[in-house]
Amino acid sequence: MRENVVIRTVVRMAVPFIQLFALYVILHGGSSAGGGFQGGVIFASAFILLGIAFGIDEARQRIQEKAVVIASSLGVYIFAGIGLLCILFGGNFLGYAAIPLPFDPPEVRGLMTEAVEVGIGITVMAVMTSIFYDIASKREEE
Amino acid sequence: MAAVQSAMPVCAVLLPLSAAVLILLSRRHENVREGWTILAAVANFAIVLSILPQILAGNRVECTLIELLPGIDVALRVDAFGMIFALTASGLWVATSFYSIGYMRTLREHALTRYFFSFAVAIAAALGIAFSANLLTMFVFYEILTVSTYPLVVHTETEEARRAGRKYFAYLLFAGVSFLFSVVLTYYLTGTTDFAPGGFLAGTGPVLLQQILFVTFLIGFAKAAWMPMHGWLPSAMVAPTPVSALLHAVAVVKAGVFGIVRVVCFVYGLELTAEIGMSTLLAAIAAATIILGSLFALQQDNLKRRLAYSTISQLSYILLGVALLTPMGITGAMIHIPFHGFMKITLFFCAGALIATAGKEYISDMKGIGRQMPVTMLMFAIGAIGICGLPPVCGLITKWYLVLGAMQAHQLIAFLVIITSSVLNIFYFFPIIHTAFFEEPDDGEQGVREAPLFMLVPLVITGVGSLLLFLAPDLPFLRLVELAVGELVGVLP
Amino acid sequence: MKKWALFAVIVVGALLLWAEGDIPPFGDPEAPAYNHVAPRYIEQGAEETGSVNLVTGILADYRGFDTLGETTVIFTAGIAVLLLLRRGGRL
Amino acid sequence: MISAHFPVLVVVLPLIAAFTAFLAGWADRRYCYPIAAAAIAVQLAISLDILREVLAGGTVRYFLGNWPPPWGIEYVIDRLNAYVLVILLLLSLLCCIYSKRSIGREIDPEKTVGFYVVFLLLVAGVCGIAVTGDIFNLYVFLEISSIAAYTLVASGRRRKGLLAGFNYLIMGSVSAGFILLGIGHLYVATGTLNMADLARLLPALYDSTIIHTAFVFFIVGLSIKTAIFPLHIWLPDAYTQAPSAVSALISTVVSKMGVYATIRILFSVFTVGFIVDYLPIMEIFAWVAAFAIIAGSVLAIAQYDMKRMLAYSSVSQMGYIMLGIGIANSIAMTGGILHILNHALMKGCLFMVAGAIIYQTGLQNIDDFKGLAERTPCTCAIFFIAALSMIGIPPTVGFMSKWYLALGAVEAGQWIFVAVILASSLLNAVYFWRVFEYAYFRHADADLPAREKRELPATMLAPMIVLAAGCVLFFFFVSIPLAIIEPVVAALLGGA
Amino acid sequence: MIEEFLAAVIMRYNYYMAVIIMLVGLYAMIAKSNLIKKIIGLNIFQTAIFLFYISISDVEGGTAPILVPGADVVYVNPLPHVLILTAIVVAVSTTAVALALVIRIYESYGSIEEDELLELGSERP
Repeated sequence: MRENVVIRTVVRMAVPFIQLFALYVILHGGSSAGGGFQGGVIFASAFILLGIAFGIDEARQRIQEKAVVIASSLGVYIFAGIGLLCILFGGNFLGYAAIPLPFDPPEVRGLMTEAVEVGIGITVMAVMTSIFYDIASKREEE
Repeated sequence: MAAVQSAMPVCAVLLPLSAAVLILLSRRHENVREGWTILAAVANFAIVLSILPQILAGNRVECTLIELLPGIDVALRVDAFGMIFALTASGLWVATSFYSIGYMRTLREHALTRYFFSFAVAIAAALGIAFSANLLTMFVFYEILTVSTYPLVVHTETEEARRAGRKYFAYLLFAGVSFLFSVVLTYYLTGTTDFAPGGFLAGTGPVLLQQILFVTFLIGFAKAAWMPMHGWLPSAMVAPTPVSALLHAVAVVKAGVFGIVRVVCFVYGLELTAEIGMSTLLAAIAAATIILGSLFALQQDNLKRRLAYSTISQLSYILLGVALLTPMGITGAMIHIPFHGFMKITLFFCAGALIATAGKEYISDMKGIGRQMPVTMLMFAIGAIGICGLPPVCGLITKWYLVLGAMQAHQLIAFLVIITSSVLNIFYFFPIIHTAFFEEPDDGEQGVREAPLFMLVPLVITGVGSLLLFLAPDLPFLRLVELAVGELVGVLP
Repeated sequence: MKKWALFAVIVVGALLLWAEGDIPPFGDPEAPAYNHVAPRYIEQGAEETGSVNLVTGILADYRGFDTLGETTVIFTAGIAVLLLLRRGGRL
Repeated sequence: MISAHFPVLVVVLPLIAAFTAFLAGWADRRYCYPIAAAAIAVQLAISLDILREVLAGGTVRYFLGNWPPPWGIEYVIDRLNAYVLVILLLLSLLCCIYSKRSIGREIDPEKTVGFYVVFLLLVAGVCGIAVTGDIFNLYVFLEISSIAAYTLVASGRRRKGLLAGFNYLIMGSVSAGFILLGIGHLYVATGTLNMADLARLLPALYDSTIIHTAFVFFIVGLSIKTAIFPLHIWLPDAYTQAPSAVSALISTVVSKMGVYATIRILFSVFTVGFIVDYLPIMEIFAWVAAFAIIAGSVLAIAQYDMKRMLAYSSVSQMGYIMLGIGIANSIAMTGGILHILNHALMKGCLFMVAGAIIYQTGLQNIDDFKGLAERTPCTCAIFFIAALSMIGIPPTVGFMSKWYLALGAVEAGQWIFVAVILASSLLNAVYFWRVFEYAYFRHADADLPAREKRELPATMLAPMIVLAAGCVLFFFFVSIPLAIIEPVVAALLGGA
Repeated sequence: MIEEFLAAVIMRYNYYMAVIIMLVGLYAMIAKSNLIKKIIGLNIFQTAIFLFYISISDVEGGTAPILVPGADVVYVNPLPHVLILTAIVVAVSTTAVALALVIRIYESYGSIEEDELLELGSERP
């Protein structure tokens, strides 16, 4: 791809806003339209946009494998970890109310819902990015 | 009649099995391996003998292993009838073990570990059949017998052997399926499969179903080689001769006949068999097989094949005896199991000796062989005379009882069949003796000597045994038969 | 293949068209789907789960385990693509 | 008490192990195998405890998130679940152990990590299906295991595996779509997703076409997953082209899970009242199954590739299970459900044997098996036992299935089914005996160069021996599974 | 009679639309030889199922199930939304795996037409 300054500049400017919006969507899942899946995909779209603008192979090199591995595991860890935490505090799996926080049960539940959404968001973001780059990057013939 | 609990029947079945394992483990040392075979054979015979006094005293020896299904145990029970078969099989196994070693070593056969392994398993299965207390246990051992004898049939690994093996397996597996169906149906009708003298099937299910069941049972016992389910037996003669001798003249085919007798006497009961008209069917099949088997035997030039058809014919004596449904007939049938075993194994041993030492398989090649191998051919003559039913060999006793039975039942046709068949037997056996002793050998056929002692001694023993059984038939077989028939007759009308 | 496809489509189509006749009309407030489990979600959902967005509330709380499964599906897909496509590297 | 949470832990544990294996594998790919094996072993222990508890105290229920059904998701473990769960995990563990060395030749080394992660996810998926009491939850876990299965099938080095995986994926997705539609229709009609709740609500709606449609969608969808005869087309390629450990895994674990789901949907959601009394569905089912038994066996006879032959044999064996369920009297169903265990033992063992032969000699075509028994005596002996079991010759478990199915068919007066069951064992004998004859009673062609022969590693041999021993032992101790199965059957049929 | 029938159809037009789209997808999935087109068919099929689910949730005059405090409004059924969110994720995942497979197939066979692939067989050229 020929370098196109306009595109690259616009992308560079847009990416932080997309990421911010993604965070908003993730974190506001409980109180308005949104949630971890939606936010995670939006977040991934920022990386995908970077890839399209700067060349996929180049962008791929920048996204470290380590980060993808850790992020995708981290998200599900958060989710499952919260579930197990509930067991630890005497509830059933994912019975958020059991977690002893100084709030009313519904508030605890709401809070935990947000936490879970963050976990979902991280995994979705990492996996979507990873899938996109795996599929899109040109690989040498076998 | 008391039932004695004892582990001995289980030992009798497990001993050959453990011998099989030991054979497998010592596959690298042939003397050790064959030592196990002989040891197991002798020990096994001893175990069976140790049960004998109990049986002769009129008791039953029982042993229940585990409950397999509701109402069905894997259970062993030794009664007089089972004892007859077990005694025959385990006794002749001793002779055959020695003979096998001589025969296989003379011919330098391969894969002997597999051979002795399968042989031991087959004997275990035969004993299991003899001691089975119910149909399911019998079926289990039946299938084991089928599977374990297959490697013996295909032993030579030639294309012919494989074809024979396929035929063998196809027949017997089909029969096994039919047997299984019969067991299932019996269980469905009665909720049990335990053998009982006088049967337990009476009064259950419509007559048509019982008739169908009888036919599927008969097909299930294709091991009895009744026509037209006999096709596997002549082909199976490609097996090494000891296999033909013990398995296809004693263990396998007798297991089939044994099964039919068991079913007629201990599942249906004589009364029911007569009532649903199945004794006529059985008698017809048996009569046809006796005559046709003899006629087929006449046409064979291959000695083993002639013996095979002779076996087919002789087995149906037993079926005919049972079909007569009279005490004498059944006595003749049961006594024929050991007697025919002794005589036919002698004949096969002789045929094997001819193959192993003289390399002769065809009767037309055997001119004058009796002068070179006098002992072998003498024993052959004894066996042949016995099969024909002439004195002084034990075959006469069978014929005697069968004829008496036929008269008891007022069955002139059965009587005629037995007489005709005896004549046919003479026709197909005496030419062999004539060829062997009285024809001049072809040129350049000198230097054939007697078989090695490993083969000669067993065949002399079985041959002389056939003579002795004529002189003292109640030691112990006739006594056992009397017990068994007494058990059955006690419930006869 | 085309014939088979057409056959399958016709069978499935006929089945569905036949079935949809009994489905409650579009937007029917009397439909069972709206009246058995859903009312509790709508009436008490916000109170019980602390999420004003009922979808999120159900997603992450009432049926949170489905969502864990769902996340796992995504994760599985990620690993699957990685397993199938990536060559070299440490994974 | 932690044991109260076992129902959920049995599913969550492999999930967490999968994530952990992924992380650990990034550090060193040798960590993956022990993590996977340990996780599945612990799961097996947990499932045994669950089984014990279910046998002692009846059905175990677990409310996820403390939400009572039908609002939340509920786990319901009765004897059937526990029984299936133990079988699934046992086979998974054995396949996992077996895979340690067997995948070495079939999968690129750098793919080991992904392989074990996906393996664990598959196990998590099937466990989820086995314990859940919520149909949508069942769908989600079905998808986890399916996606994992597609991937594993395509993970080998053979390029045909890719196509097999793709076709499996397309068929699997259609099936999942149908199941999803079935769930949707049930939801439209009742407004609930909980199985017990559905079973309670459905009888009033039997006349509704929605229910009928939902039923058809479920049956077709599950039949594709289970590979019931005319819908089996994805199966032979998938089983043949997958790496051996995966063949063993999906032929036992994944297919059993499909069978379980079918039983669950038929008997616990629609219940006997619908499938036997209201519509004569089960009769049709039985006929289809009978056809599958024969067709699968006949097709198996026509194969020359060992794994392909086993694959068609699976089609036929699934028919056994379905026939038992289709005849729908207690004896036949006992046979069908018993065959879930038996088939898992036999077919797992046979696929492992096929893999071991490939590992040792590189041979896969039955024509090349001449004289194989001399080169691989152990493998062939194990094959012999498992094959006898498939034919149904005692003393092996295959006989027990045949016995119960035949007895059940006799009791139902369905003589044709009796004939089918008995005939199929003859057909089985034809194709297994061919292998046996080649391996034992033919000599290798003399002009072939002596191929390299490898020793079979203990990690491959041990699972095979365990399964073969199981084939024999469960003949004698068939009362153990029967003690579990008989109440299951009574409960499933009790709704009538 | 016809009017009733038409009314019945029109009252459920959403479901019939979903069915039609579903059939399009199903047909493409089975009949098309190109693997990518099969995947597209799969997606159409799945989307139709989503449509089916989403229309279950609708209630006359209903609004999105995000509570508006104090207002007296009818909310649509949130449960199908949740379910379909899951189903969408599953569909995306399936598509990703399918695409990955197609890429690998193209690499090793050089084609993505099913009939050609079947001819090419298993051995690498």
